[in-house]
Amino acid sequence: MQLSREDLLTAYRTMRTIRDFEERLHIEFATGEIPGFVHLYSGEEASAAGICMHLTERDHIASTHRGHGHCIAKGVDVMAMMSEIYGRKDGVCGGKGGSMHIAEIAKGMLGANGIVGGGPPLICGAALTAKTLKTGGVAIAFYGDGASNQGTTLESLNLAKIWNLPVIFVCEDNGYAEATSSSYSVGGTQTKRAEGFGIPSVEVDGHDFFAVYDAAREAIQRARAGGGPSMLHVKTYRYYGHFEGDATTYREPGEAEKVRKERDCLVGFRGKVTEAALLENKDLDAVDAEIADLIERAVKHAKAAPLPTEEDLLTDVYVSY
Amino acid sequence: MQLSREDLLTAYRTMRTIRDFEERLHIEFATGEIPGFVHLYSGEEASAAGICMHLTERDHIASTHRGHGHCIAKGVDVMAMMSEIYGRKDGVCGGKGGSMHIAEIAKGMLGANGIVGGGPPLICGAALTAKTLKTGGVAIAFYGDGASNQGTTLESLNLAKIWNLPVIFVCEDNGYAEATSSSYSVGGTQTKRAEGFGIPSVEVDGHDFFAVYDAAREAIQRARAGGGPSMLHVKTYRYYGHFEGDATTYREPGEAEKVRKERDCLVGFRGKVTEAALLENKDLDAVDAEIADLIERAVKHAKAAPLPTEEDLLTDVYVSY
Amino acid sequence: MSKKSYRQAINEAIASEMRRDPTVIVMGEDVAGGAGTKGQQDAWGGVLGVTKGLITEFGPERVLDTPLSEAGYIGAAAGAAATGLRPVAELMFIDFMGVCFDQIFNQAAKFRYMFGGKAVTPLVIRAMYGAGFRAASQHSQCLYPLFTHIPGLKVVIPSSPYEVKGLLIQSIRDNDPVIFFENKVMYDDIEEVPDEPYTIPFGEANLTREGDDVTIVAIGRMVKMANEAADRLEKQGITCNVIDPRTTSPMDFDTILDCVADTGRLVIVDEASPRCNMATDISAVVAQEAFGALKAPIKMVCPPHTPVPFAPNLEDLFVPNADRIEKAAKALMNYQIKEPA
Amino acid sequence: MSKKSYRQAINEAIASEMRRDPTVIVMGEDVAGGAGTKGQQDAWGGVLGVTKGLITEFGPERVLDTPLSEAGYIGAAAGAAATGLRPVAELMFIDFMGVCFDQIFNQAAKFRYMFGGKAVTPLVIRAMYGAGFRAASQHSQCLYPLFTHIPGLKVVIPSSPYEVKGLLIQSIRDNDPVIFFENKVMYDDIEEVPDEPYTIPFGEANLTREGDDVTIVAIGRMVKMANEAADRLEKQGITCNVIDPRTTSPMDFDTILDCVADTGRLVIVDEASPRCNMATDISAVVAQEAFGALKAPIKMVCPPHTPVPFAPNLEDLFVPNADRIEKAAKALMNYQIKEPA
Ligand SMILES: Cc1ncc(C[n+]2csc(CCOP(=O)(O)OP(=O)(O)O)c2C)c(N)n1
Ligand SMILES: Cc1ncc(C[n+]2csc(CCOP(=O)(O)OP(=O)(O)O)c2C)c(N)n1
Ligand SMILES: [Mg+2]
Ligand SMILES: [Mg+2]
Repeated sequence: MQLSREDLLTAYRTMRTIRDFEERLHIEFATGEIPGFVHLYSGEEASAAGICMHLTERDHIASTHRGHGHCIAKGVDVMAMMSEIYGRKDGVCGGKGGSMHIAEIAKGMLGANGIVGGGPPLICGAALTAKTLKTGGVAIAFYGDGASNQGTTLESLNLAKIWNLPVIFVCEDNGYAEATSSSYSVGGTQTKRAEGFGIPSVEVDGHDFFAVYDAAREAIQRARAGGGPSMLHVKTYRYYGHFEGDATTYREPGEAEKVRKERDCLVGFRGKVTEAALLENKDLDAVDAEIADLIERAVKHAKAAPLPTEEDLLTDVYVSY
Repeated sequence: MQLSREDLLTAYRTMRTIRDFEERLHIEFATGEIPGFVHLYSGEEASAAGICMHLTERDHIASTHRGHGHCIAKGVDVMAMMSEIYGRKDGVCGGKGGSMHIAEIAKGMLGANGIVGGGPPLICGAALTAKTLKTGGVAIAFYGDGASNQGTTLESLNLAKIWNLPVIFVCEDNGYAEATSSSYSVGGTQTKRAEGFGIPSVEVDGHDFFAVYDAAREAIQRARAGGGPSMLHVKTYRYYGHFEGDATTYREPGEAEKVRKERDCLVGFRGKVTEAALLENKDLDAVDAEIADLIERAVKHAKAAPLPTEEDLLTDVYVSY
Repeated sequence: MSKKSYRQAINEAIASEMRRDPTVIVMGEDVAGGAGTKGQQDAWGGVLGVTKGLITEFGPERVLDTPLSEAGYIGAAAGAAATGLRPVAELMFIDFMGVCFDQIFNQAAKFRYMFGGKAVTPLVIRAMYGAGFRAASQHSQCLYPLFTHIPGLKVVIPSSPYEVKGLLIQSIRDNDPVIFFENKVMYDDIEEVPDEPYTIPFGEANLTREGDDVTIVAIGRMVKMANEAADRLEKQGITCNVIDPRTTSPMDFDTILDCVADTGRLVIVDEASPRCNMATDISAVVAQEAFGALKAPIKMVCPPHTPVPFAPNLEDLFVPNADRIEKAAKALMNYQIKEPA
Repeated sequence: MSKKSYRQAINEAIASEMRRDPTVIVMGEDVAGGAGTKGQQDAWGGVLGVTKGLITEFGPERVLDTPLSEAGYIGAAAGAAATGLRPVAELMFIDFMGVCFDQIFNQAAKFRYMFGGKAVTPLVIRAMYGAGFRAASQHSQCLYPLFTHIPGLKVVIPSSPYEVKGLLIQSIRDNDPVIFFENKVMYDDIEEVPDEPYTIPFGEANLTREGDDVTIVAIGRMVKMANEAADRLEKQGITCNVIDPRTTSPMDFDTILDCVADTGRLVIVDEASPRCNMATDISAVVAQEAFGALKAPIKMVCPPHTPVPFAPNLEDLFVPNADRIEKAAKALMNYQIKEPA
């Protein structure tokens, strides 16, 4: 833990923002006002936060259908995200993308993705840009345990290796792909797969911000120094269903509640930093209040914001046509 | 070596047939009479022969663009193959497939394939049929070092593992994918990749019929006994270019000649079996003569055989339409 | 006979064929759900519950949850079909075809031709298609024109619960690879559906209503929209044929040409992107084969050439509707042939 | 200005853009060749030698040989394009699109729309298409209708050495994803091609010849066939417009409609499979927009609905040719409008 007080507050703020954003969406979705598919990241916050803490705007990330957390950690505006999820014109994608396609390339966020395994090839491209133009940037592919079985993901491991690209593959293994256990769908292990392609890999406790942060630092430093790709197998858990509306009957009763109680990343973080006297409870409480207010404003704003107009249907297909 | 005299002659006959078939095509192609792309298997014979010796018609193989050797080893009629390569109506595919699509499903030969990596998913399907219908059959996916980087191949390793399918993945690594060295294109190693998916694997000298034969026996026995997939990394070499017409300037001068001289599978086989007094040179010479005659007849026949007729253009698209 | 949903009709079709033929198997992502978990097995029955209960009746050897590897398992379904099984593979959303298209169009579709007529590949791929679910650009496409383009594939697009049962049973019994399109906003549609198995043959269009003035051809869910428009037009004294082709490959052009010979006016309604879609396909055949019968231009009612937008109001503007069909038909009624200069 | 092959014209186009703009890179399987070997580097320059010499001039950092992983590297090209490079990625044969289509049609094509206009993806994918090479079913397809169907993609099909250079330079400078179709049997075609760089704008058809009787629209290599047919027809007193649309997305429908307004007769020649192809696409727009001008049915000259056969005599029967075009045009000249009953 060589993090400054400011860093620690930033880390906590990121995780808290993600958590509150998702918990609120969980409630709002139930009212029927939010259109489409929504996949919540609650429970996995330490992964996005611990990794993106090392990044700046010259670095790129590619995300998944479960993308809100990565977006927030990479600095996409929370108000504009919320508007997007409500399909509003002032959403970060003008209301045309929605939850599954939130993106902001200028911030280095190459998009959530409705196609599982869609991100890893794209992130190899971002890494190639960084390498070719010598920007010093790195590129992070977030993907799930399910996505680890997609050919696109596996090809990307090899591509990044043989081109020696500054990519970090972050397998966020929350134990499930939809209603299927990773114990069923994943032959072998994530770390051995990476090693099969000659890529150094490590398993990380995804409930522990500091574990993720440390593992990411090493991998990102290696990538920035020209040492090529790495892979982190982040063991984590999603508190809610695959998407909102999923009854999660494939879980043991009480399973999610148990993880939430015993291994929550926010609780764990608070415990560690207050015990070590790095921060006080009141510092963290202040962040909580700040974020509660932000999310409240974001939802209010999004609900009241205007929809896109009829002309918007036809714009943004091409730069020119 | 627990092979009977008969078995040894069969093994030699298979390798000799493949060799002569390919060497003759090399000559015939140069005359311009053979249409399309032709990829020769000369040099790799021990792989197809050593593996297919263990198979019967209930077992399936999926092959590649470099498929003649696998076809012959799996028992497809040599006359009908030659006719196919000349585009004749009495070709094994009626002249509609050609070299890249030779197939005979009734013989368990699911096709050469113009799409690199096309075969492994298909062979998982053949294995699933065997498992579901309890035929006792196994299924072999032949694929190259280049194909080992295709997502389809990698997904198939996982699929076969988690469904516990009777598949043997045979990576025929001849050192090149077109003009690209496998040392450039393959991150990690083939055996470690398989292990990454939890699949037992072994590296085998593909110039040595007996090494291939023994490794295949073990893997096939395991598969037949319900032990799931295995992978063999067969190190081999192609004597000719990627396709006929390739000047192979990406090789060191003399490279192919050296392998042919020092590690040829037919020469090696002859040496071993005669030294061990299992067969005499004259037994093998008799096979040579027999095959020389067969290939001569096949080419003569193919050249004289009629082309498909105009109506053939429109048939065989659907069973019914 | 009783009222059944589109969803239930599909489920019954698969179940009855699995009972009849032990070589029929089902596979896909979470077609059962719960594999390897400590919770409920058959937890999902597919993402929208369509295959629920099958694993309970037929067991995990015939109802296979797959890893998230469409190229792998769709290819495996093709290989299984060519070697003795009759797989019904689910590709969840047709939008995912981009990761496994090769196994469909270069492998399964071409086996028979490439192998000189020696292959038989009784493969069914079920997939959801269409807009209206607020599922945005990567989960709302139609894409059936891409499959219709490919020789060797059959393409089925059922427009109601009755249709979906008969066409799916036919698909499973068929000996060629079939791509079966289910409209995701129609799963709760309800109509009378026989309990017993029945088949609807491929390549025979359904003339869902007859009229004298305009022929409307509509695809999938658009059949409902077309009939709604025809209702309205009838009140204005304009009567329509409404044709549901049922299958776009094979396509029953004869019925369309016959109807156009009678009405001389044709509107085609297609929810797919407008370039090289079914509307252009049908229009072109009519313009070639029934030109002499045409009294007016052929009108196409399609979405714009854009991805499917997320915002609900934009998505509603995107999808063709009864208004636009009505307007197109009326425009044809008002068309005056000008003498060429 | 000097005589150059289609192959050389492509090579020059890429080289000149690489000189002009350091963000232009090339990638693909063996676009150089020899990677990791002990022999010659730049051993291939692509499977038919089109990119030969580029690595020598621009080095391995800008000319990247790829592993056999199309989804991986085409996706990487899309990601690189969205982050500041201008990749020219080679997909060898367009037939291989089935393993990487997702990265093209769901990713690159939709970035801009899904991301609310904030993405710019200057990606070029070059690929060989077409029959006539005796390369059989999986190496001979056209498939451009599939790409034309997808909003967000541009589709370019150059018909000669002059065209290919100007259109490729335009493609590389263009800010949208472009699928660039090269006809594999045209690489040795030769004509006058300027040495200096020049561009040909998208969406402007080339009226390769003018006439009064019949308008022929032809795609890619079919432009040559159409002009051959027009030569023959001219000797018989029938004069033709022959239109090369150059790009099918955007498509210059205006030029086609103008020509049809003049001639009243239209033949469309398309080498792609006949269902939902460019012939149907063009026909449908004309039947909708220029119906009043038509004096006869719209004729489509296309291959049959079959995979491409291997046997040379069958393949020659498969591909449209000047004979069939000539016959179609004459049929239109002889067409008599019958009074509708
Ligand atoms: C190519 C593709 N196949 C299937 C789906 C449907 N789908 C969406 S999310 C998902 C499960 C993903 O699991 P995982 O990668 O573990 O991510 P998680 O949802 O657990 O975050 C599936 C199957 C899809 N969107 N894209
Ligand atoms: C999907 C796909 N990509 C590219 C090609 C072109 N191609 C044909 S063979 C080949 C190299 C294959 O290398 P490998 O798998 O090692 O087999 P080998 O030729 O050495 O037997 C390539 C790139 C193809 N046919 N299919
Ligand atoms: Mg997961
Ligand atoms: Mg090889």
